[in-house]
Amino acid sequence: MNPVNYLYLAALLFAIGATGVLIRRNAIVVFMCIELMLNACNLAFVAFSRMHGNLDGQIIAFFTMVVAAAEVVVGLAIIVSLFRSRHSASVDDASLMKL
Amino acid sequence: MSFPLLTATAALPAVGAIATAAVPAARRSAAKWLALLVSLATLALAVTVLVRFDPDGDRYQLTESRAWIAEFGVRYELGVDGIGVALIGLTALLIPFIILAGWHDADPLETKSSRWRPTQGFFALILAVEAMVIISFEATDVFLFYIFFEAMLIPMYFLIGGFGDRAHAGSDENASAQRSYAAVKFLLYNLVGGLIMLAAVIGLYVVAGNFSLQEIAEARANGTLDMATSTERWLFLGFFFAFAVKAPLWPLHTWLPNAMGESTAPVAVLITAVVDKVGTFAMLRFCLGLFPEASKWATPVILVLALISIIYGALLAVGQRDIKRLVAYASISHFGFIVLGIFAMTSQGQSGATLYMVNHGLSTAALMLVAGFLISRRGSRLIADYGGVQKVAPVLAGTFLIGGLATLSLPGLAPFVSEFLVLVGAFARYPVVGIIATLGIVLAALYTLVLYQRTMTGPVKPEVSAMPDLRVRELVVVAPLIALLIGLGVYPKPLTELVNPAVEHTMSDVQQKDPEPEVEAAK
Amino acid sequence: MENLIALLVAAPLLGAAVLLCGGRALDRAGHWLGTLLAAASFVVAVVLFADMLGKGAEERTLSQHLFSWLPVEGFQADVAFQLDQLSMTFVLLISGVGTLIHVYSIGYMEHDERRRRFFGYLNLFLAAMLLLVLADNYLLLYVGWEGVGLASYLLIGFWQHKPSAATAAKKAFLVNRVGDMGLSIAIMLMFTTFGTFAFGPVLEATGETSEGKLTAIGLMLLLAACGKSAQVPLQSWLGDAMEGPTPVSALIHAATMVTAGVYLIVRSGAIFNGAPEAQLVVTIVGAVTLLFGAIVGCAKDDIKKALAGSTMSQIGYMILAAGLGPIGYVFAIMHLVTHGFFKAGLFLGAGSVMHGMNDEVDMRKYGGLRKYMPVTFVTFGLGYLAIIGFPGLSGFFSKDKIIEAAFAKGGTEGWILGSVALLGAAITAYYMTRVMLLTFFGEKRWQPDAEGHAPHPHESPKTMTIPMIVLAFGSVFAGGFFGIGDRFLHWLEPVTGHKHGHSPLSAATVTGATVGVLLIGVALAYLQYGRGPVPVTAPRGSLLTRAARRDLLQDDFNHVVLVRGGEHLTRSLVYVDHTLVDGVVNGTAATMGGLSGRLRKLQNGYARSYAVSMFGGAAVLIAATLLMRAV
Amino acid sequence: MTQLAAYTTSTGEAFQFWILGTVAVIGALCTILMKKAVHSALCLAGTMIILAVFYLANGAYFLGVVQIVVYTGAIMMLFLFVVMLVGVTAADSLKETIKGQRWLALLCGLGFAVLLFAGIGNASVKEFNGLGKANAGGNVEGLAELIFTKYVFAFEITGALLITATVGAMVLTHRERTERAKTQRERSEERVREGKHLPPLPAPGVYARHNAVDIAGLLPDGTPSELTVNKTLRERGQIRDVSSEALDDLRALEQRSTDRLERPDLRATDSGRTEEASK
Repeated sequence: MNPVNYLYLAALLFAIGATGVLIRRNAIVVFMCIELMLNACNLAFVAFSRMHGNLDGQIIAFFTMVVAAAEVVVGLAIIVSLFRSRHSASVDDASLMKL
Repeated sequence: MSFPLLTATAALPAVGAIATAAVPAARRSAAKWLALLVSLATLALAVTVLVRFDPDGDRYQLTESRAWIAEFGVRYELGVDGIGVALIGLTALLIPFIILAGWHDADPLETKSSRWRPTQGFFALILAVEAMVIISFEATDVFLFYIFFEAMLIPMYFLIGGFGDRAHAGSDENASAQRSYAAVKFLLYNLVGGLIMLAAVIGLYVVAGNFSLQEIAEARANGTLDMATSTERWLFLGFFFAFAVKAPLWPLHTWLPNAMGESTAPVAVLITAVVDKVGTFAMLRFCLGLFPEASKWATPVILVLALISIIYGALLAVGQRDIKRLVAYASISHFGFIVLGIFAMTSQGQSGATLYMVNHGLSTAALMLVAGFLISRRGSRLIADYGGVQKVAPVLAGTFLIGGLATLSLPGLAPFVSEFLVLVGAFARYPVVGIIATLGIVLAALYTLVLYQRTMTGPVKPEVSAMPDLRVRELVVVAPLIALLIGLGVYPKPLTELVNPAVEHTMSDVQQKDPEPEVEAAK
Repeated sequence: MENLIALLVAAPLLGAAVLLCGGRALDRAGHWLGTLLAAASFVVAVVLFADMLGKGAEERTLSQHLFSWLPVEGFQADVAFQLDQLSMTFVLLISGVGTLIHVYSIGYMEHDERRRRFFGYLNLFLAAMLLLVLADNYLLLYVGWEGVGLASYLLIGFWQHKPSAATAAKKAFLVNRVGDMGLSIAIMLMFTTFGTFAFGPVLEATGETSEGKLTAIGLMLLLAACGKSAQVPLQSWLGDAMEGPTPVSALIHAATMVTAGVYLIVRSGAIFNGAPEAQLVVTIVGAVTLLFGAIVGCAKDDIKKALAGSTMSQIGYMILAAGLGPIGYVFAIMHLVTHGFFKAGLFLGAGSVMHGMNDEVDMRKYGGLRKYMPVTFVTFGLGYLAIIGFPGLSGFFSKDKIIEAAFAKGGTEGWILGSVALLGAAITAYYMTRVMLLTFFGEKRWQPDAEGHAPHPHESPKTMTIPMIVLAFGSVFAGGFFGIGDRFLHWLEPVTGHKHGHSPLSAATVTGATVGVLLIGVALAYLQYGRGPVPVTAPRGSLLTRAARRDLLQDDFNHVVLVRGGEHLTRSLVYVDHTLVDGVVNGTAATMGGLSGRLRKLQNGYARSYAVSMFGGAAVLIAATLLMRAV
Repeated sequence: MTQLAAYTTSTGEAFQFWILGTVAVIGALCTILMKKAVHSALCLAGTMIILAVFYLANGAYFLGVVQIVVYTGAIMMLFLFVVMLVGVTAADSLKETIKGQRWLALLCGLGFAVLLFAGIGNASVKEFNGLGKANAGGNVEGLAELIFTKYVFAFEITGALLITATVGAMVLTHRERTERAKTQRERSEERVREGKHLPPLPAPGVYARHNAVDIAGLLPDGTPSELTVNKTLRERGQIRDVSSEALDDLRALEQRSTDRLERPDLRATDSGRTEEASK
């Protein structure tokens, strides 16, 4: 098997995650889908690291994880506070952008 | 470098506009006087330009040139030829009259508390328009011209939309709806024209590599800049479209009657006598100067459009019920003559067109301002609401008649000279066009005299029976205009001498020679 | 001497400027100032005339160059005057008759509060008319041409409070503008053909161009002449122009302005000589008008309109003569001058009658006035005898020559034109006798008007009668003075040229025939109006009479075709402008509005929806990048 | 230990890839398709663990462990915690409310996948160097060396980022009580003013056989009243309806008493009468 298949897998996971972001209304699930996309990227980075024979890809994946952790913390906090004020975790309820 | 006279002429009203706008809300009359003084000072500068300009000297004089946006080859280049000088003079001359005529037009209504400063705004906007118009006449850099050609729309938009004519037939709400319709229509028409021109300006830069009118014209003349025929034609059309909207040429004219009808009489004069002149001026300077071949290519179509404008505008003027709209359609007819003169490509036609721009400014100003005085007395724009004014206000009627006679190009008044030159110029090259255009003079008599008859003669209507005659301020506005109309009609030589060399340059731009008279050609 | 020429124009122009711009302060003396300046112009004219008489025939042309008016590349228009015998004749007539009518107006307009302005307009007219005949080029002539049109407009509409007067003034100006169009096209044609439009060079160079060009120029000049001189088909304004004060009708619409067309044709003789077809058209126009005017004159009950028909007809004679070429030019001008005397006299007489009759114009309400107004009766009577061509009086000499010349044209044309001219003479005799009989003879037929004011016919004041007497003298003796010994012919010949035609009929035969038809016309009128009482209300009349009362239906034609048609055209164009031209733009705007309304729905405010667009956009960008790399 | 050779992998790794890869994709699909957020979270956790295995297989030992410990262990727990806090809402419904959104989303997702596949297929990724050399001194040591030398600046910044995130989360979720708590009297007055529901909410299970919190109280006519159940439970749909059971019980009781009192069967007579009528 060619290790390039990892990249295909990463691409597939990324696309699934993206679709999930678009079709789910529960903000928490949307967040999970974002995590899925980040993980797909990480997989790609790790595969690239193996491809190039150096560890830079892994470093980037590591940073991604850190950033993802920070993002999850803030994001979930936002969801919680939104839920508190609106009693809903649906992304469609936050449609103030509409005229 | 010597004193930048041209910059000063344009900058003075601009500074004046800011100063006028900054006058405190309570000191309304101070703003008026300030605006008047600034406009008079600008007139003095314009006269200086006129004196310093040597008709037989270089083509562009009093030139100024500074780097501006070096990355795109945009320069701050000013220079005037005879045509520009004449039109700067016209602009600087008319603005004081416009300010004086509109002295009370922007006084806040007593019933409404004014949170803003309409009076200051009104006069500041007029000065701003003056500054932009003057710099448009001076710019020899295409990009510089374009910027002010477009920027002019902003103050004009507010002048039309913000300071409507208080005389109207319908309710307040209806009037303000009509007014904003007119203002938006004005803006959109000119904006569309301007955007198409912008594309052409960019195209010109791509082709020529800089924006300098002189450099491009020179390069075209000595063959270093070769433009593909189709490119030249597209660029020409882009420029011409914008100018035809501004001018306005049929069928792009419908914004003018709305704009002139809804705005106050002085603003209407500003539109038709000053701002629109930039369009015809630019046709002469940019269309013919930059794209001589394409101009010749487009001539047949443009002449037909001009003819339609002449006849159509006059016929529609006959059918109008509103005094100001009538004048607007008459102006459309006159702009047809100007375009006809420009594209007849004869010296007589182009000299005539240039004189026509000046004379039309004066005659329309006279007619429209007197009409404005009339309308302000009765509070209605409808012709049918008047009758017998001659009996109660003979001086008003007399000046109105002279304005009307100037509009119908009576010999002895200035517009005749230019109209006849245009007709001769057109006839020399295209006899049929000349003859059809001559029909316009009959129609002009028709709409003018019908207007005069219906408003001024006949039994005195009860509503006008107490109408006061012209006041001193109004006489001060009208009398010099009439004096100029007669003076330039009897002795137009100074003006023609100013314009002739410039016209010769334009003629050589398009590499056209006047058709020889038959008899001399035979010899 | 030639520096005096400008003074001719300047004096009345100054008067006009002062009187029109000056305020009420001039109200009391204004009319005297106006008259004085008109007289000054006449005095200058006489001085110049005397000077001219002292020179040989070839040196009599004077010219004065004032300034270069309109110098444009290849186009030179100067303000310059040329005074030759032809202009001199006109100058004397204009300033002379003009001065007399100024004097007359002092009395006639005595009770009008706007008399100062009236005199200003009269002075303006004199200036413009003198400019017209003194100009040394067609463009300056055009200035005078329109100037007299303006003065005519102002004077016809002088009583502006009357809607009929205002309408008549507008109509006069408009119809004249149609003619002016012809003049301006003629000037343009001259410019493209000869490169100039000054009389001298143009008239000298006529031989160097084609006959077609000359015919075109000639026809355009004829159109101009038709407008100004009220010739068919542009004659309709003259009858209405009688709305103006009577001195105006006398001066402008009888003696001077309406004859400008004749001047134009005679002045452009060289052009017409080279264009026989144009000449033919000129004679046809003249002949048709002379009958047209005469027929209209027979049917009108309004004294001034009857005289207006007569004017039209008489100018028809002049145009006919001018169209005959060198054989007729001199006689056209001669008739013009004599006509100037007797028609002005007749109009002033009519004005005097109206003055005494509370401004009543209907001849059927006159009758027997000779007892009340003896001076008016005598002067009017002399004018009457002159116009019908009573042997020995002015009209006889000039009209007779024209009829003779018409026959001398030769061929069928000559016979037709001559017969028409003779017929016209008969009708002239008929309608003028009718006017005379209705006004001064028979029973008195006036009645109190609705308010009970019965007219008290009385003789007019001295200021009015004196000019009438002077003009009556002219009507009696001018013809003889000019005609006997061909004095006028020798005077004008150097300018217009002259050729003796070979008439198929001898001069005596023509004279005999003229006198014969004259007697027939007078007799017919006497049979109809002289023997029995005249009904105060006009009988219904025959079809022709009714048509003639309505100016032979020409006005109705104009009304239906031009006015109504024009109204429909403008109204539909206003509609088209609003719906079509504006509609396309507004429609585009509405479409754009609708489209953006639809597009706005895409902006539904849901973050997910925007995310789809972002994601889709990113996909498209990546696809584009890939494709670019693949290509 | 995996070979980590170029071009191709060992059969073992291939086997592992195909099995676990399939599972991972199914997990990802379940994440976005499961109706309840808890199920989604669990599926995601599964996918992440499989990814951790793949990291290990690719020679990223440190990351693999971190993935399990930090990601699956901590972050996913955080998710579950929030799911518990927030509860279940109508947002969980998979029914689409925006017209065309689902199709567009699917189209975009599919298109994007195709694009990425095409991109990867086009890229020259045939050559795999393997991490043998890089991991020679130990994976963790190698990473540490890079982090503290080449990426030290970025690393420091992540520290700042984490602190900021922590503070941010606290700021966002912390709610300072700025106003005085309402007294009982004020609350009752408020209720009266609103006029919607004057008395306190009814307790669950009243008139019912059960009195558990998830069972709606019954109204006198035997129908359940949703008011009696906690809002969160209501939204999650976790209400047990006992009304039919209660009615059945009632009927059974009546039957029994009928049997005991030997009354004629009401229902039977009723039906008998109708049968007669229809004959």
